[in-house]
Amino acid sequence: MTMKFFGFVAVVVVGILLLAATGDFPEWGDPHSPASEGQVSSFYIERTVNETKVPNMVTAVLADFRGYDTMFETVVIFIAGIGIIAVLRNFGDGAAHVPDPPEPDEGSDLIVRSTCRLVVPLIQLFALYVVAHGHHSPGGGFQGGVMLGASYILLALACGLPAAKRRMGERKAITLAASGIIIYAGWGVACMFCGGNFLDYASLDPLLPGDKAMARSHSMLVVEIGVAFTVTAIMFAIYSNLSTRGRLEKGL
Amino acid sequence: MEFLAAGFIEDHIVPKFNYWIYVILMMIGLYAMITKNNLIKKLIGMAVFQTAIILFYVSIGVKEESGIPILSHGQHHAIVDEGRPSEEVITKEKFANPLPHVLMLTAIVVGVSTLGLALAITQRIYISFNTLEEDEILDQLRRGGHD
Amino acid sequence: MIWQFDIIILVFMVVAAIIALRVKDLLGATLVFGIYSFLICLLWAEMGAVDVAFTEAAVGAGVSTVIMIATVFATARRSRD
Amino acid sequence: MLEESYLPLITWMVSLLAVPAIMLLRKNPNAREGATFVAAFAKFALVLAMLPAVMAGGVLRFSFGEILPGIPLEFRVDGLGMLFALVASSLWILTTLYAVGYMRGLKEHDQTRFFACFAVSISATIGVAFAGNLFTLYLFYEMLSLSTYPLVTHHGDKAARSGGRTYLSHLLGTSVAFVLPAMIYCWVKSGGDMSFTDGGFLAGKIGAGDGLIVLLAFTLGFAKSGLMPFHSWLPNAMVAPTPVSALLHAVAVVKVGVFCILRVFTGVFGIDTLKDLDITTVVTYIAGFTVITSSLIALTQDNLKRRLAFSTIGQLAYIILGVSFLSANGITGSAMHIAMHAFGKITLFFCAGAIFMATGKKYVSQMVGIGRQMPVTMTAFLLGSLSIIGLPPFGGAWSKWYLFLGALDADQMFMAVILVISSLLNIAYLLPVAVNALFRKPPADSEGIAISGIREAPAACVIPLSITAVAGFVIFLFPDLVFDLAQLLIANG
Amino acid sequence: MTEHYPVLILLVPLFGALLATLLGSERQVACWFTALIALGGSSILAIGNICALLASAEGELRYRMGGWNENSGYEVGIELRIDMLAALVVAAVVIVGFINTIFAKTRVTGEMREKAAFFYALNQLLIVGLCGIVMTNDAFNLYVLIEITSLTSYALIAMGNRRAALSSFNYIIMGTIGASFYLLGVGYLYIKTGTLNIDDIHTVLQSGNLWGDTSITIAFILIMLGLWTKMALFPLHGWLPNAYSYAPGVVGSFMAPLMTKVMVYVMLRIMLWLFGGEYIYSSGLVWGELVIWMSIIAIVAGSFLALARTDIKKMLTYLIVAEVGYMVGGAWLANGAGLAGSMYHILSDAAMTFCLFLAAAIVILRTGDHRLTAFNGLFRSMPLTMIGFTVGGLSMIGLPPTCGFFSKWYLISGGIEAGHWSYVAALLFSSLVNAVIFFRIFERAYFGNLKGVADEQLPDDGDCAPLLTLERVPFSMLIPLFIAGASVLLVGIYNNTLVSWLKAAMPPL
Repeated sequence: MTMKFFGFVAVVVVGILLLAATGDFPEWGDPHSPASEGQVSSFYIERTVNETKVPNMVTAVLADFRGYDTMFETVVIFIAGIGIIAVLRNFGDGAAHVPDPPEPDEGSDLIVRSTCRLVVPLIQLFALYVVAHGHHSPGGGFQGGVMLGASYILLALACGLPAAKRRMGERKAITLAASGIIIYAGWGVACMFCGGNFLDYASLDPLLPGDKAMARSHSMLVVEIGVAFTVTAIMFAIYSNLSTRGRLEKGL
Repeated sequence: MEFLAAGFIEDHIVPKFNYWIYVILMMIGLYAMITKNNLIKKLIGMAVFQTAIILFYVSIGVKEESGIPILSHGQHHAIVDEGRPSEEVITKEKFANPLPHVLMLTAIVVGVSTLGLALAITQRIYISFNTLEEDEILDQLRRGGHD
Repeated sequence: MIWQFDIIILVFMVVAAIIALRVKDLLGATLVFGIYSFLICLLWAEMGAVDVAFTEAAVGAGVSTVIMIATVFATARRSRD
Repeated sequence: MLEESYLPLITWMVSLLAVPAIMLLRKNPNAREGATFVAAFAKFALVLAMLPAVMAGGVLRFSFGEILPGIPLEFRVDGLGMLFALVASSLWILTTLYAVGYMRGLKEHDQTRFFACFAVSISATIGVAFAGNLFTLYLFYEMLSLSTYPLVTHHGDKAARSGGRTYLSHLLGTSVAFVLPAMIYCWVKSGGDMSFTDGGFLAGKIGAGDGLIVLLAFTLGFAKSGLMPFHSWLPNAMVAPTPVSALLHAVAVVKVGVFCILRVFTGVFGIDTLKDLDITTVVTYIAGFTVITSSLIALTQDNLKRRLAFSTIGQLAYIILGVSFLSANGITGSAMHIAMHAFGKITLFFCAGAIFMATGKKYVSQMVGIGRQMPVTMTAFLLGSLSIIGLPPFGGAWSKWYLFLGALDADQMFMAVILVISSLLNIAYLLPVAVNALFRKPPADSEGIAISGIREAPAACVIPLSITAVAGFVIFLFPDLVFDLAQLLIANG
Repeated sequence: MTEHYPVLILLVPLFGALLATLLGSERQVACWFTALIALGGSSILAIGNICALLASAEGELRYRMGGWNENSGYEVGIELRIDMLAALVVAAVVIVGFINTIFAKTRVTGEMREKAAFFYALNQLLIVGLCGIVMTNDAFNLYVLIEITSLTSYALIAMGNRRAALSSFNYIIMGTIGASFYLLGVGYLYIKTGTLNIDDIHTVLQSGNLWGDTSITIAFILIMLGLWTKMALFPLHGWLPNAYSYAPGVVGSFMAPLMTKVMVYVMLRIMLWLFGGEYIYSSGLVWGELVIWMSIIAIVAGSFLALARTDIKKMLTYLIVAEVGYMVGGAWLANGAGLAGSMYHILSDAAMTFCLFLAAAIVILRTGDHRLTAFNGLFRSMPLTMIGFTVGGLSMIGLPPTCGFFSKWYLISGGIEAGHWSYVAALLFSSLVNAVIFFRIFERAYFGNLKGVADEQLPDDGDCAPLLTLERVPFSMLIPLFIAGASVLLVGIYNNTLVSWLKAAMPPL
């Protein structure tokens, strides 16, 4: 009870503090607030397309201007994945390495299974489109990767975890996740070899078709693919561990 | 009357409404994190807490009469292919500020990673204590005689 | 941005958050939290943050709800608060 | 006058180098003690080697380089330091000889550890004697506290532990709580220079108010000097083996305490500054109080070593008293008393240990008539007592005389009276021991004392104590060396 | 090549971590070797980085990610900024990580068999995150990296026993609150200034003279609250002791020295470079006092709580709480000596905490007892380990020539200059309490009977007790301990050089 009371007091105090701050914020949606007027945001809006030839500013800023952030963001996901395995995974005397029995659980009933067999490929196709088309439309590595992962999760829900694991085993998942980051960071290192700074895609100009801006555009696609790899694998790994208390045997 | 009400709302409520709501949501989440006894509830509170901050950031990026921060095909074509200088094609009032969006993409991902890890640890706790209520766990530990 | 939508969705969000935290059944709470995520997703779209909305839809409403449900199934479903 | 030299470093290092040798030779006691002796003699020889230069008024300097901004870790050998180093290194030889006899006689355990810590502590003492600035002084002061802890608690029984606890808690506690902040305050005030210069590095940089606080912090903080109220570690440390008590209470530890205070008076503040600020009266009164009180307590003690301990407290208070007069004679007296008291008191402790070894007796009341069994020892005890009391023809007379003059110069009549009274008290608590032992029959019921026949302690113990006893007499005849070194201090300070 | 050092320091362990996961736990030794090579390499790079910095004229290195914008006045990309302070802290981080990896070899096989690969990966990723935090010059990037370190530490701690899982959960709650407050504060700054680069925020705040705004003040409060939660300043320290003491031994031994110190570094960075001394210390007059009092309370409370503990690691963790108080107080004293003191204390405290935790880990491992009774008679049975522990302990007490003495020296002189006698008194008090704590232990170790060995069974003359036969500790554990102990002394002896470098890095107050 006292805990509740102190919690309430603390919350009220902080709340008043924050509400006090809202007083001198610029109005919501004010186009002339420093954040919107600021050189940085105007630079992004006006110059992005010249610098990178990418119409979707968010993708450009995400994958190029703040690509360093995004790399670590991918690392965060990776950490979450291997962290969950490290914490929860329970290798019952090496049971992880023995091949799973053919059909320990057959998942749900026939209709669901066949429907999902029908749907999953479409989802994956659309996910790939999202990854590839992130330059011109909403989407990109994360969204696409999550959708790819979700397709495997759907498979696991409908046809049972083993069915999904046959397509995306644990080992494979970890490898995929790691290779995703390797693609991302490796691409950045490649830029260093071509004489630029880390992640300076423009310096890859000689290797890629088109001018510097196009080099940036292409590189963004590469790193988005890397992100997609990691996200796909980790999302499924997270689900498969959490749904089985880390035993990876019988799912939901 | 409605017009008056509408006008009143538009003039006095709207400009700060998002900021108020984000504070409220944040406090809801914080209160849950501090005082809830069930671990899953704590985590839901945590998620609410984080989305509140995301709401704040996205609200920064909004501009009246602005669209999504993606060039239309025409604009893109005009600049890239016809090589017209971007300043005359793009009026920056027409585009929402992309930076907060980018930041929030990162924040969302961080949030889900934290949530996943926390859920895994919750399951660890459940496996060893067979309950999710904090007080019961502490009771078990006291009886277990840990200091 | 249309401020009417904005206000309505925000109010709903607050309501959803409170419900999610008050429901005793954890599965119910998780589902309400899913609804909350969808509301946010709508809100982002309404504010012109399409990428954020997309991500929220996939990550927040999709994956995090699923893993929460998975956890609830793997652990206890009832909660005392 | 300031000349760079490696001699101070080597002198300091000698006994440290002895430590690994002692460790390695732990299987072979003779070789081990041999190493100790070699180190002891080498150290004494090196100190003597430096003597002429210092007597000529020079200062030998060695610097390890700057440790803190503006503060090098450096040795400076001047008159006061040389005086102290002479006393310490010469007495170390005798103490080692005595210790060998004592430890073997009683078949003590862990002798290797004992001699190793012994060597470290003597090297720390030399470090204090040669310290060129306040930081170096503090460094070796702490080093000494730590290295003597294993010696004090050598027996490892309950009493030893509690004694050791009191020892460390007093010495470390006071030094951290008082000396450290005072030292840093000086550093801040003096703008980063802390080397003991003539006339003190704080001269003209500090006011009366904070000056008084800093002075008190130093005087009480260097609790090794046994000044009340932080004296209680000294009697409690008596649980140590007697050679340790001898070294602690006659030579190393307590003398380091008073030496530090002398340094503070002369090197940190400078006598003239103190005169201008006129803040030493408090110290004078604390010291005077300590002199009287400790003597009175000593009267009541039946355990010989405890009685000697309280006598030590009183004698140290003399030294602080003398310097607090701020008069040339007073300071000379203090400096000389360091040496004189050292010889006298070490004799007494050696005797106490010898008695304990020969008869196993600790209490004064048991020692009636013991002189017939151990005439040499008790004679030495008598001489030592006379020297401590300050009766001619013994060294103590000189220093007490100068202290008395110092009190008169500072026209502190009251303190002069106190000096006289306390000398009388010294007579009261020291002389009876020797007299009863020598000139009275042992009571019939006293077991353990041979009525007839002589059973002295082993020669290794008797020789050193006779030497020190005679030395007390010799110094009376030839006090020039001590006197001149003390005069150097006046000349510079 | 030299200009790439900063980013390489990060990338080498990053790839090392990925390689470790790819190798998998079956090839444990290979994983260990990978971690060793990676962290060793980045240690060398970090030292090279210091040299490069000493060579450079303007005393700081900047590295722009993606090569954006060398010309115009504002940063659109993310840049790294390394001054001497940052370079030193980075070096400390990677070197501690490297040494701890040597230490970990034998323990990992014992504590986490199938998960070795993940341990080594997370271990290196934590180092990556810490280095990134120290070097980045972008407020939001700082948040991402803080989250990286937090996530890795949650996972690493939860790898321990069941208590560990629970304390890790509490850590998640507190850590998320802290990080989110920081993120919110950055948001406030962004809404007022429109940029995220730390230096640019500072210039905008100055040019626009935004100091007065409530939102800036509240942003400052929020950021400080967040960081204090992460660094466990006293009232917000609840999560730390359990988390660090129940974590697996190898984890605690390098998380305890690094995490809180790096957070203190971040606080200094925000205070001096983002807001700037003129703001902190002018408007801070009122609540600068407040913070110093908070730190005093932290020091006193931490010392007392440590005194009350019978569990070795718990005691050490509460000592960390007190040490955090030292640094926060020193940072708010508003004078050069205090700042230098708290900067220097970051390094020295890292050294001595590392030394103590390594020794404690060895003792607990060998005696199988996690209470202070474990130390009984260890000077006889494990002299080498006890030498290491003694050095660390003396440094905690603050005896020369260990580094603890010198950091106390600078902090106290700062307190004296600022006239904060209460702070000085708190420092002295805590060193007295530490003296009690550690000499209690030394006494046990010096006199106490060995577990199960009565006095008479011991060789009567300890001289003949062969020194090393009793000490059955693998060298892969003793060597790290000795390196740590040596570093305690070296950091102390070279304090003059270090402090002069740090003073050079300090912005004018």
